[in-house]
Amino acid sequence: MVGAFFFWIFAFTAFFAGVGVVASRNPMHSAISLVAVLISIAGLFLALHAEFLAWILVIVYTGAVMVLIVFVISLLNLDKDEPIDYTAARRWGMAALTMFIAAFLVYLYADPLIGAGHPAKPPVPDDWGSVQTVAIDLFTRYMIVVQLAGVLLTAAVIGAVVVARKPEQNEEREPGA
Amino acid sequence: MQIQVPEISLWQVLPELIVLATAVGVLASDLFVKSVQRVNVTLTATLGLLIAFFTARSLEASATPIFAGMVVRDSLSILLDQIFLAGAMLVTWIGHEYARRNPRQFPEFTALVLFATIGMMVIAMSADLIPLFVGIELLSLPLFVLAGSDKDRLASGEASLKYFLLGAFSTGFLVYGIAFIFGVTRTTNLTVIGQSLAAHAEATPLLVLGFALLLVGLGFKISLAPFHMWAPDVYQGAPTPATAWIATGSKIAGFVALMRVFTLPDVSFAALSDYWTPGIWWLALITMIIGNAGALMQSDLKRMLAYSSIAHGGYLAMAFTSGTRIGAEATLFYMAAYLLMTVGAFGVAIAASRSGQECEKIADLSGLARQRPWLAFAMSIFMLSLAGMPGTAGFVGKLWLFGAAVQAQYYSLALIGVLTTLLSFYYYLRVIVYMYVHEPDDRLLFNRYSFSNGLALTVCAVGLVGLGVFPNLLWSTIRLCTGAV
Amino acid sequence: MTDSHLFNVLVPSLLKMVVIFHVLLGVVAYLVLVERKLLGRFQQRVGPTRVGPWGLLQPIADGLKLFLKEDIIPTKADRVLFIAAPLISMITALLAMAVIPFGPRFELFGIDFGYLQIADVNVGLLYIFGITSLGVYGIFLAGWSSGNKYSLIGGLRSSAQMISYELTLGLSVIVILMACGSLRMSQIAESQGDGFWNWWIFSTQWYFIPGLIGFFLYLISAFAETNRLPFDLPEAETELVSGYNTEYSSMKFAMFFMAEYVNIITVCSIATTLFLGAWHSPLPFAPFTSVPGVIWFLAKVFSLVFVFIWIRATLPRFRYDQLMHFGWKVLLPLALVNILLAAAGLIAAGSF
Amino acid sequence: MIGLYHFLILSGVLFSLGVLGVLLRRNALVVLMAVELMLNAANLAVVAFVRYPMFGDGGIVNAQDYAAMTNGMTLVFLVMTVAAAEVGVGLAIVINLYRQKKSVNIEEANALKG
Repeated sequence: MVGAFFFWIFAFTAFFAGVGVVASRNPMHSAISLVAVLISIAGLFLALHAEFLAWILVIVYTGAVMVLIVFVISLLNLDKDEPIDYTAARRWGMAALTMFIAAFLVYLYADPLIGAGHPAKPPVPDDWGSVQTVAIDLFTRYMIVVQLAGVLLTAAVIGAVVVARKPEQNEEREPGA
Repeated sequence: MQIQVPEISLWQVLPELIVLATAVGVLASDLFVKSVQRVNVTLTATLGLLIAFFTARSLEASATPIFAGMVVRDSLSILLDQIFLAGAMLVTWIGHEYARRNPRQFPEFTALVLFATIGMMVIAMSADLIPLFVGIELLSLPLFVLAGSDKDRLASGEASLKYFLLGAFSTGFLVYGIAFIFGVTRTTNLTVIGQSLAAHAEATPLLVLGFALLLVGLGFKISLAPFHMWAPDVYQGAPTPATAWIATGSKIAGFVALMRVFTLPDVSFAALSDYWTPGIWWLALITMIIGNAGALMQSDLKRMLAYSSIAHGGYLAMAFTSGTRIGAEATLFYMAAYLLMTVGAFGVAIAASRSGQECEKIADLSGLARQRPWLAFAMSIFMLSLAGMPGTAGFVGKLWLFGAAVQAQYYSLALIGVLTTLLSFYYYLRVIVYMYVHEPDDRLLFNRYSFSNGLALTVCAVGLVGLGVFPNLLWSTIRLCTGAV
Repeated sequence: MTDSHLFNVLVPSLLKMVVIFHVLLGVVAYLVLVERKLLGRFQQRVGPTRVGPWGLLQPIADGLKLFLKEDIIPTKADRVLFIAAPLISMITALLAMAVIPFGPRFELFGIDFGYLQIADVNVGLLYIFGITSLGVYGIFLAGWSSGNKYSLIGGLRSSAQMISYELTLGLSVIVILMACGSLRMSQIAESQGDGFWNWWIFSTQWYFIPGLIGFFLYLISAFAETNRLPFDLPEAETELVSGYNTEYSSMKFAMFFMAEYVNIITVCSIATTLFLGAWHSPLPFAPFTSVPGVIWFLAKVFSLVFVFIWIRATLPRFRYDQLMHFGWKVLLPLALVNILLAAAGLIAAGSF
Repeated sequence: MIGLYHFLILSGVLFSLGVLGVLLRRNALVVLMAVELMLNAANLAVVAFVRYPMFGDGGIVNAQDYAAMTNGMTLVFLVMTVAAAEVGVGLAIVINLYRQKKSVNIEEANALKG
C-alpha cells in the first residue's frame, strides 16, 4: 500500500513535470520542471531499492548538471518566451511518436511474459542496491569501464573548455598568417 | 568482507593506454613547448600512434574476454586497432596543415582526435554493452568539439551544435535500446546475451523493441538513411580534418559496434538474425539510393563527399545484412579501403587551398592538375576508388560487398547497389574533369602543401593502389580475424 | 504494517521531529542575537541592549518587525519562482537536519527512541549532500526570478560558488568514509567513542594528518556553502546591495535569513558528527561522561558557530576570481591529495 | 499492486515526452533538457527491470540476481556519468554558438544548406 502510494505520487509528479519540460515556454521553467522530474525519478529509484543510484541522481544530476544548465540559461539571458513550433515536419514527428507510444503499449500488453501477469517481485535483503554492494562491483568487475568513464570525462572537460573559451584576440601563433 | 579483484591485464590494453598517454603528452607538449608551427604536437602524436600501432600488431589474440568479461582482445579488435591508429595518424597529418593555415584553431585538436581514437578502439574490443556504450560516447564527445573547433567560421559552430544535438538524441535511443535488452536478458554481456538468445531463440516484443531502438541509435551515428540528415551539414560545416575523422573513424566504429552487437556468431544477437536483417535490409536500400542521389546534385565538395559517405555506409550495410562470414570479411576490407580513400579525398580538399581561401566548391579544384599535378593525380585515384574503378581497393572491396549480398541471395539489393555505383561514376568523374579539363577561374595560385599532408596523401594513394592490385595483403589478415571469432 | 509497529516507529520519530524542529527554530532566533552581541564585542561595542534585559527580547522584536512589513513582489519578477525560492531554501535547510544524530540512544517511558535523530538513514551522508545540493536552487532562483540585475549576479555567483565548493566539501569527507566504512551518521558517531584521540579529526590513519586537513577543508568549504564571510559574495552588501535577496521583504526575507542560520547550524552539526566525536565526551572518565551526550554535541556545535562568527568579524571578503581560484586550484587538489594520503595510511596500517 | 509495467509505461511516456521535446522545441537548451529526459526514462526502465526479474520465479534472490543487479546499476551509473559529460560539452557548444549568433534557436542556425 505504502509502495503504491509513493509510486503514484512520484509518477504523477514526473509526468506533469515532464510535460512542463516540453511545454514551458520559458527555458528556466523547463529546467525547473526537469529538476522536479529528476527528483521524482530519484524517489522511484528509492521505491525500487536502488538507493545508491537515487542519491547519485540527486547529487550529480540535480546538484551539478542541472545547476549548470540553469546557470547557462540565466547567463545567456534566455528568459524570453519562445513560441512552440507546429510546422509540418514536426507534426509528422509528433504523429510518429504517438504511434510509437501506442505500439509500445500494445507490445507491452501483447508480450507473453508481461501480459500474462506481473513478473514476480522477490523480497530483497537490505544490502540490495546499497552503496556498498554496488561500489564493490564498480571497482572490481566494472573497473575498466569506470576507468574509461574517467577518460571520457577528461576528454569532455578538455573539449568543453576549448569550445567555450573566448577566441583570443590578436593571437599571434603564426607570424604572417 | 572479502572483495575479489578480477585479473588486471593491462598489457592487453596497452595500445589504448599508449594513445591515452600520447593524448596527454600532446596537451603537455603544447603547454611547455611554444612552437609556432606546432610541429611538436604532430610529432608527438605521430610517435605515440606509431608505437601504439606496433604494440597492437605484436599483441597476441585470444578469444577469451578479459577484465571480467568487459573487453576481448581477439584478432578482430587487433586488426581494427591498427586500422583506427593508421587513420588517426593520417588525420593528424592532414590536420597539421589545416592548423598551420588556421591559427585560430586550437592546439587541443590533435589531443581530441586521439581521445576519439581511444573511443573507437574501445568499441572494437568491447564484449559488453557497457564499454560499447562508453566507447561510443568517448568517440562522439571529442568529435562534437572537433566539429566546432574553427571559431572563425559560423558554419563550424552550427555544425557542432547540429552534430551534438542529433548525437545526444541518438544516445537516448541507444540507451533505451540497451535498457530493453538488459530487461529481457538481465545482462549486458554480449557473450551471455548470445548464449541465452541461442538457447531460446524467441524474440519477445520487448527484445525486438530493444533491437529497433539500438539500430536507430547506431543508425544515427553511422548516418544510415533516414537518420542521415545531419551528415551533409556537419561534414560541410566542420573543419576539414575533423570532417575526415567524422566521416571515417566514427562511421567505421559505428559499423564495428553493429558488428559486435548483431553479427558475430555465438556472442550476440546473431541467433535472432531473422528479426533484425529485414530492418537493416531496408536501411541499406534507402541509404544507397539517398546517398547517391544526394551526391549528384552537390556543387560543394565536402557536401558531395558527405553524401558519398552516406552511400558507402549503405554499401557496407548491404554486406552487413548478409550476416555471413564473407559479408563480415568484405565489410572489414571495405572499411580499410574506405578509410584510405575518404581521408585522402579530404586531405586533397585541405591541400588544394588558395591563399586565404579554403577549397569548398568542386569548382575550386579547377586547374589543379596544371599547378599541383601530384595532388590532382592522388585525388583522381581517390575518386576512382570511391567510384569503384578496377585496379583500386575500392573496386575489390565493392566486388566482395556485392558478392556477399548475392551469396546471401539479396539479388535486388545487389542490383540496386550496382546501379547506384554506376550512377556514382558521374559525380566522382566530375571532380576529375574539373581538375584536368577546366581552367582555373582566377589568377590565385594554389598554396604549397606541407610535407605531412603530402605524406598522408601518398600513403593513401599508394595504399589504395596496392590493395587494389594485391588485395591479399589485407585479405589474409582479415580471414584470420573472421576465422578466429 | 501492524499497529504496534507503527506506534513504535512513527511516534518516537514524530516526537523527535517536533522537538528538534522547535528547538532549532528557537536556537536560530537567538543565534542572530548571539552573532550581533559577539560582533559588538569584537568591534569594541556592546551590541543590542534595548529590548528586554541585555537585549534578550531582540529576536522577538526583529521577528515582529519582519512580519509586519509589507510583502512586495516586483512587477518584473517571475511570480511562481519568486515565491518558491525562499520555500526551497528553507525546506532544504530544514530537511538536512533530519539525519543528524544529536545524541545517543535513549529510552523514555519504556519506549526505545533510538538515537536522538529524526531518521537513521543508512546513506545519511549521501542524503545530506543530496539535500544541500538542492539548496543552491533556492538562492539561485531568488536571484533569477527577481528581475533585477544585482539579484541575478548574486544568484549566478552563488550557484557557481556553491557548485565549486561542494566538490571540496564532498571530497574532504571521503577521508572519514574510508576510515569508518559507513555512510550512516549514527554509526560514524558511534565509531568515535572513548576519548578525543578517537575522534576522526585525530584518528584517521597516517598519524592525524588526513583527518586534520579534511576538517579544515570541510570548514573552509562550509563557509562558502553557507555564503558566510569571507565568501559572502552572493549577497555582498557593498557591491550587490544584498545580491539575491535585494527584492525580498517581510516573511520571504525572513525565510532566507532563517535558512542561512539553519544552514550554519547544519554544517556545524555535520562537522561535529563527522570530525569531532559527535556526542562523545572528550575524555572517557567520570566527570565528563556523566554530562549528557546532547550537551556535548551542542557545546561542540556552538564552538564551531563561534568560529564562524569570529571569522566573519576578522576576515575581509574575497574577490570573486580569488574565490574561484582558491576553490579550484588550492582546495580541490589539496582534498584529492588528502584522499591519497589517507588511502596510503590505511593500506600501511593494514586496514584494507 | 504496482508492477513492472507501471514503471515501464511511465518510462515510455517520459521517453516519448523527451522525443517530443527534441522534435518540437527550437531552443537548443530545451532540446538538451529533453534529451536528458530521454536518458532518465531509460535509466528508470533499467532500474525497474533490475527489481522485477522477468524470468524470475519470485523466490529468494541469489548471487546471480546480485550480479544482474550490479550490472544494471553500473549501466545506469555510467549513463549518468556520460550524460553529465554530454551536458558539459553541449553547454559549451551552445555558448560558443551564442557568442557568434546571439541566439540559441536551432532554426536560426542555417548557415549550412544545400
